[in-house]
Amino acid sequence: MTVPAYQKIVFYLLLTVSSVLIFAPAIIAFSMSFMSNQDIMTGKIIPTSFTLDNYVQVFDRFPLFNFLLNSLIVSIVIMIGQLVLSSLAAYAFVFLEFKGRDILFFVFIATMMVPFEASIIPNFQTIRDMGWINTYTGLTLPFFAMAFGTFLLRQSFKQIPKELKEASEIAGIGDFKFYLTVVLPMARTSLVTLGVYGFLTSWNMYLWPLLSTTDDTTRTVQIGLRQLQSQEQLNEWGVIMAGAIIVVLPTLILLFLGQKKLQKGLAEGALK
Amino acid sequence: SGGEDASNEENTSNDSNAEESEADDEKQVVTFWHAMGGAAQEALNKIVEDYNNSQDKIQVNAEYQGTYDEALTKFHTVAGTDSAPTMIQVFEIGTMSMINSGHIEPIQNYVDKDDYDMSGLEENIINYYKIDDKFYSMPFNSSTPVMYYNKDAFEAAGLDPENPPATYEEVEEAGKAIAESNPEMKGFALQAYGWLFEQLLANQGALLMNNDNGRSDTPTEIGFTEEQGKSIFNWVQNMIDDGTFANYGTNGDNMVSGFLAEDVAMFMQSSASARNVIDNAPFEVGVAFIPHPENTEREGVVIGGASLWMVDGKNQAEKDAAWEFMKYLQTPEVQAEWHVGTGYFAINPDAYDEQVVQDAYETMPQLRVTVDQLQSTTSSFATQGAIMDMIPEGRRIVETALETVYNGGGVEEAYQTAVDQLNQSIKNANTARGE
Amino acid sequence: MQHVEMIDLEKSYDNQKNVLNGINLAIEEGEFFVLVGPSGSGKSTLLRMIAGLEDITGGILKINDKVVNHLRPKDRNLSMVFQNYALYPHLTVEQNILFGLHAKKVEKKEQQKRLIETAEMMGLTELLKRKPKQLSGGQRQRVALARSVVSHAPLCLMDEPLSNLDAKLRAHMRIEIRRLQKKLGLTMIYVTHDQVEAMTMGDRIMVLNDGKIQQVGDPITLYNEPANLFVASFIGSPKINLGTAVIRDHHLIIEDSIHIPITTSDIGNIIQKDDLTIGIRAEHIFHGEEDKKTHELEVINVEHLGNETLLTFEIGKELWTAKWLGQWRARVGDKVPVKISVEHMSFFDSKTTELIKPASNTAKEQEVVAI
Amino acid sequence: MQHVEMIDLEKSYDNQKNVLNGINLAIEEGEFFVLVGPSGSGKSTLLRMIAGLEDITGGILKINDKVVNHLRPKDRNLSMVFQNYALYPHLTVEQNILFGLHAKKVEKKEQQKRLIETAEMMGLTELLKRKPKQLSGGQRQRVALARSVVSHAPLCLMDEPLSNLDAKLRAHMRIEIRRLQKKLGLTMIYVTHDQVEAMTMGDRIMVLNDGKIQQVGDPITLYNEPANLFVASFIGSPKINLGTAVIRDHHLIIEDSIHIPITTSDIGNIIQKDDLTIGIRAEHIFHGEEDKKTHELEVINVEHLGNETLLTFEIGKELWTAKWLGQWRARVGDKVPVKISVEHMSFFDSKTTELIKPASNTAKEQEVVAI
Amino acid sequence: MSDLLIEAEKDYTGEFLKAKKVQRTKSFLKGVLFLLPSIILFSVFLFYPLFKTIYLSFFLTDSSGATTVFVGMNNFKAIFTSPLFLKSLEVTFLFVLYTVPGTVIVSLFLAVLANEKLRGIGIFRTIFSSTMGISVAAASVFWMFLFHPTIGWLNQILELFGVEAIGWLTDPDWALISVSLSTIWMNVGFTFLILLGGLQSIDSYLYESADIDGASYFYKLRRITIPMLSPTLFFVITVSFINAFQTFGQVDMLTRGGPQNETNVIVYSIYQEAFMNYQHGAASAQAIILFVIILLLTLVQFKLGERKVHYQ
Ligand SMILES: Nc1ncnc2c1ncn2[C@@H]1O[C@H](COP(=O)(O)OP(=O)(O)OP(=O)(O)O)[C@@H](O)[C@H]1O
Ligand SMILES: Nc1ncnc2c1ncn2[C@@H]1O[C@H](COP(=O)(O)OP(=O)(O)OP(=O)(O)O)[C@@H](O)[C@H]1O
Ligand SMILES: O=P(O)(O)OC[C@H](O)CO
Ligand SMILES: [Mg+2]
Ligand SMILES: [Mg+2]
Repeated sequence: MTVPAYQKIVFYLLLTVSSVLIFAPAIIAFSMSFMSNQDIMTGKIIPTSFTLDNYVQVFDRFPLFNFLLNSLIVSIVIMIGQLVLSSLAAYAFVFLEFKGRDILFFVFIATMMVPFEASIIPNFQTIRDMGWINTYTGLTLPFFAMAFGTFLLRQSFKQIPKELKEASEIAGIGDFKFYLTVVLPMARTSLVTLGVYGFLTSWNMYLWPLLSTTDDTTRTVQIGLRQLQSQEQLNEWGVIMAGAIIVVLPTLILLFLGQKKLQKGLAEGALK
Repeated sequence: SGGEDASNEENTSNDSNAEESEADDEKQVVTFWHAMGGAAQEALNKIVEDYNNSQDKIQVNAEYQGTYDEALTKFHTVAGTDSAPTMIQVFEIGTMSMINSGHIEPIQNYVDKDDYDMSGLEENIINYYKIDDKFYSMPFNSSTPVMYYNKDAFEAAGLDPENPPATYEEVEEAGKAIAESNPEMKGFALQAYGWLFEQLLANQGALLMNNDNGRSDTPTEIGFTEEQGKSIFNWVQNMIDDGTFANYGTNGDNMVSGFLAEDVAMFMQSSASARNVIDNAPFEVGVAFIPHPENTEREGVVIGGASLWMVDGKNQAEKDAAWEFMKYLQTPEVQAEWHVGTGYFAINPDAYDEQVVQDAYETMPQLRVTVDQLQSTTSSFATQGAIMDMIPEGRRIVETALETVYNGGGVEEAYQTAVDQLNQSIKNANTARGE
Repeated sequence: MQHVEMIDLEKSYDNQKNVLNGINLAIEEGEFFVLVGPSGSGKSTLLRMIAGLEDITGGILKINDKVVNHLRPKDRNLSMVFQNYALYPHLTVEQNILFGLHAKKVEKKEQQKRLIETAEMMGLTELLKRKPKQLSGGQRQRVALARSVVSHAPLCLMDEPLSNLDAKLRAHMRIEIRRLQKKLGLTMIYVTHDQVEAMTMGDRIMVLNDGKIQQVGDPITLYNEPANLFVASFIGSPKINLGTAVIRDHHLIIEDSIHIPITTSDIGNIIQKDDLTIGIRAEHIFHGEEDKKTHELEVINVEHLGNETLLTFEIGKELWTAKWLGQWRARVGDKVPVKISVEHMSFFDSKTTELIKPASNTAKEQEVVAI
Repeated sequence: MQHVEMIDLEKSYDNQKNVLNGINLAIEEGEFFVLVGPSGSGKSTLLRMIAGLEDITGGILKINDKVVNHLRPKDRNLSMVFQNYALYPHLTVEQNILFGLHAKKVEKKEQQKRLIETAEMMGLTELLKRKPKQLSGGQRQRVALARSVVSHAPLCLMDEPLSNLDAKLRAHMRIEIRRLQKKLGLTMIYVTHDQVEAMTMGDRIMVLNDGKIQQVGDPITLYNEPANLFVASFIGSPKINLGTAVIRDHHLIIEDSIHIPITTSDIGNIIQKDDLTIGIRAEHIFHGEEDKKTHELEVINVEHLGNETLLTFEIGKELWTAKWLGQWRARVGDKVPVKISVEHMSFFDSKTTELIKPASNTAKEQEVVAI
Repeated sequence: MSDLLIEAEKDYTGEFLKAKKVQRTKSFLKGVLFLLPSIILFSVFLFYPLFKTIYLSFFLTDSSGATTVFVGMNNFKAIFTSPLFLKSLEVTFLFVLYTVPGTVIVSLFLAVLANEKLRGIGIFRTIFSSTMGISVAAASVFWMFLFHPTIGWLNQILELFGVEAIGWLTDPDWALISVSLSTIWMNVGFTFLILLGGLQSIDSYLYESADIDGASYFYKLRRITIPMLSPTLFFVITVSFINAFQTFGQVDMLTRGGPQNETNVIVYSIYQEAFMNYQHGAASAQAIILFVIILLLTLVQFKLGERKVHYQ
């Protein structure tokens, strides 16, 4: 099937304009991270000089590689935890019929509505009492159960034709096996999406890691970015932008690399 | 430039920090929580670093805990548990909250035990932190606001750059002159920042809270009169009417950028910014005392910034080690370095005699003004500063009121709302404490 | 192995009008039981109820004399071919086929043996590595069939399993399924709309209409002695020719246009003279050679099926079809001689639609044939 | 009024082996063109290429003398019934049917008129408010059909549109589709695996196997003169009886077991004496009454289809089927007299599988019939 | 015969009930088993804090968060008469009103664009989803700069066109819009990706069928894409909705609730009460009210939405 040329041009035009608009803030930040403070302060749009100073400074100010590694560990652990727990729960909500299911689902959804900022202090106390301050457990465990993920996977599982479950039931395939061998592979797209989402949101957390750690051993990279900003002094935009770029780069690279896989996953999702 | 210097120093310090923390089992570890971000963090790290290198008994670990607010909240949550640090930096308006927490040990105990002489500190600082004749915390980073102005712009407007305006009225006049000479430039900017309002009150001798700014008894309502309080609002209103006021809301960075971009000729800001502003300005920067209404005497400023608190419940050796470190921070050499590196005062006046400071004054004579303003402050309840646990909330009330005026709301209503809310907030705080 | 019994079974979706009504039925062990009925009559629904996929609204379902109304599908030990295949899109053909065996932890070797056997039988050997999306309609259907066949479950439910196959393959499959069923002694419940399948495969056929059983019986009985007009016209292709008739003065008058003289022996015990409907099969309207012709009818349509020719005539307001073996070169408008005799006619009560008297000749003919 | 032409059309999926190969074909305006072939032979693929849903790998496709290889489906002005129905699951039956008219902004009144008409014709009137999920298989198929019929597009592609309907409904639909096609003068390309549909509906039939055209012609020609063994065995149900044969001493010896004396007139221009395969249709193995019988064969299977009986015999290693009208009471093991004559046999070259000589009798019989 | 049947049935009713009960218990246990890990963690990290919050909302607290005086419903009374809280409510609703439709519409537009099978579409998809990889902290920094009154690009561009500079974050008329704008940008990446996934899983045969019917691009969009996308859309809307109610990061970084509380959404107000004013009681009361509001609205949304949503 082919699309006529004029239509193609319209699409490319729209795509390009949208891309520029979407990508501009990141590009601007990127170019600023190589500008001197003077250039930035005087509102230059095109830098007069190119400097790596900003990056050097960022790397000097905190143990960046350590932070990056911590972020990576925390994000991956949370991601896996969320995938397991959410898919189990979503399965129950879609394929198992039991009394109180709908109510329970609503309770799950309701948990999404508890503002995190409101529960942050009690949670901090819990972590403190368990002795999990400055541990990966403390950083990750509270995020394993995820109503959002359950909800997302529920929507996705609901798209799996009922007949497949029926065919499995007749073949004598138990729920757990069906979950493993049919539901998970068929919902691969959503799992990938949720995984990426979980990874990125964990990567991007800053209030909780700041609170649940007191020293640099398990701290994540977002805290570094926050430290770059002072409260009332003049912002060193170049340094801050360099920090932001460093913080953003791993996730963007992941996204760019994962895009192919993500796309493939998305495309295979269309195979129903 | 200055930034580069700092970064080079920081480079070496950080590396050795990592090495050391691994190889010091016998050393007494002191955990030091702070809220210094940006350049101040660099300077602080360097000092801690030097201290750790200077001796082999104590290892201080400086750990960033977010903003002043966040650090304090976090402390409240871990106070009394093993996770609590040995010492913590808390901003000045957190003083009452710390005392009330019950998890601190007054620094006075150590002063007495050690016979340590606190009298060498700046008078203002002593005034603020000595409560009921007792030091609860060790002053550390102190700042006051000053007025920055663009000397070049002054010149262009036919004003005397060496004789900056001292009163509200003079500021207004100067603003008009500047706006006239350069329609692109506004005269004055006042960041909507409660701290600045407090300082402007103090400068006209007004109290923020009653009961002598809370020094004789817990405050029950605000301490300034309608005339005193409103004078500030009216001043701003006048400049807005003249079209000489620049509104940057609550954002200090925007304001400084505006000043540097020559959008505004004068603004008030913490002395801690001095180095930064001077370094980055493409024109000559002047620093002046903050203004006061013509019909009042200049009373001076209240000390701002933060102090260091000893946390209770740690073993004595650890606390002693922390005390050693606190004392180290008071030494003239350290204070000199701190002063020059950040723009915070040297709380120990002896530091001003240090060579580094002298050198810095040589190149940046403006830095002196900040010290002069502090030292010429008249000692009174007003300049001693208010202590009350709801001041952080009070600041936000005032900020909203200021912004209302900036954005065209009436002074009358904005002021009245603020006063009502302040009084309500004081009442709430007292009820919450069960008083 | 399996004995399936239904007592007063009922089904309604969402409390709407019943889709199935008062189904009473017993299916014997090892029986090949065929379910036919018009589209929407409830065949799939019945199958799904037996499988345990639909709640039973009323009545009792027994398998092996055990009430299973509330037993879960997997505990009923049966296999099923779905009308829409229900293949796992993410699994290859091979994985699809082996899915159930895998779950039941059948030995690896046995799995492979059965896989090869079944794939061979279904002509899927070369497609084992494909995904369902890459298969043609008929290929998909064969995978669905293979999945059921491979399981060797003693009760087998199939919902139109051959509908997407061509005649040749279908003939082959018919034989294979029947052979397998016999060999393993499976009890089979088989939904089809294909007359040939129904007639040749089934030990018994049940005709369903509008959720009610019309008739259950062996294929030939259904054909020769349809219980009512519905069954008569549903079974047999081309459809049986029907006409309202009255008996007057020793004549049978059909649709006011065909008059046939009758004797008492012809009509036997028919007392009723009015409100009759007669049915005569297409193959019983013979070509009236020479003197044997009883009527001459005008051809209004001719269809050639290759080995047979269908001629359509207008009788009153009905269209009748005659089916003659061979290729006849008749043209529309031709008048052709035919032979219509009462012995081939079945009589129905027009009001109740019930059979009054089946055709008497079928039995005769059979006897002539035996050698 | 569409004229579809294909020149050397080819198709492969993902650069694999070609699914269609060198398709050269012209379909006339107003023609009812039927496509048959075994499962997986590429019928759906060809249809989808004509519709513009699959890229054309090679060759040229013309509609109305215009090359349309790259035209989008919506610009080809055609309608299609998909093998898997392709109903919109979120729309009701009514919305499904009207989807296309709506899209084309056909007048509301006209829409309603056509809707009522079509729903009536398809027996969907009572289901108009349902969603596809709530329909039975056959009902869904009818909706798919209705969607195509309602559009009145001049070129109509149907992929096994009646496969899920019962015989009665199917017969009805057959007539309705044919009637509509004639009335509107539609060009129809129709895929089916049903012999009756193919034979009765098509103006011409094309047999496809393994992506290659086997034969194109009118139904009777395909039946009587199949171009090769494939077509011979594909067309006609039951399947044609085949056997290898040699000519020796004025005898035709089939499968080493049946000897038939022959004269030169019988075999006409056949020079080849070896490597022959003969084919004889089931209906041409007659019951050998009295003296007319030529052979006696042992029955190894009997199938009753109601109005006809299928008898299976073993001839060498082949199984032959005879189809006799009526119900014959033969039992397995019986020896029955049959009449097999050379005039009904088609001769093929075993090696090339090509037809050498068609049966000579078919034509004769037709003449006998004409009155 | 029929009498016999009735008897038989009678016999079974009891058995059916028992079997049903056993089965129900079994399936209930199975359901719980699948949900157990989630339930445990939810209990510890969500329900317990929630109950604690409810408890706290009836008290005044000291700065460490310990309860001091029981005040009953006073906290609630106080906040409902407080113009500050009412303002927060208004701001929150406006924020939701700006960002949810904004995000969904922009993302949908991008997703539909990026769903075309064109050469190099992967690059565009990557770019469109890129904002998902940019943390709130980093994104806020980016936008803080763009909004910068003097050196920010937005004002510089305006200047180019001779338009007067806008106080993006300081002008009370603009601040919420600015924060919303940056929020939409931050959310677009993820929403886009989800919607694209939804689009891609629509069976191609539906489009094939519509193509043959001669449906135009927009007709297909309206009659097939959107309805078939409805489960995904429903999901995206619900989640955006809940997220919008809970936005914190960008407010904290960009405006700290100002100017004049114009961007002081409830969550930020809660943070302020707890972290800066040490009024845990008042903060808790606000949290409870926010919770109830979101709960009610989501309930309504589920009631209205799920009915319109089409599941396969
Ligand atoms: N997407 C695909 N990718 C690879 N192979 C395919 C794909 N679709 C079909 N095929 C293969 O192409 C061949 C022709 O398929 P097609 O669907 O045209 O068959 P068909 O003649 O319609 O068969 P049926 O009667 O079973 O529907 C088959 O062998 C099939 O497996
Ligand atoms: N989920 C459902 N909700 C409501 N009605 C339904 C549902 N499924 C089926 N029906 C209706 O129940 C009746 C019987 O459906 P069933 O699928 O059993 O028919 P069938 O005999 O299998 O027909 P076909 O030969 O067309 O497949 C039909 O009228 C159908 O419309
Ligand atoms: O930012 P600082 O350290 O100058 O402190 C200013 C105020 O005093 C803080 O309350
Ligand atoms: Mg069915
Ligand atoms: Mg096909």
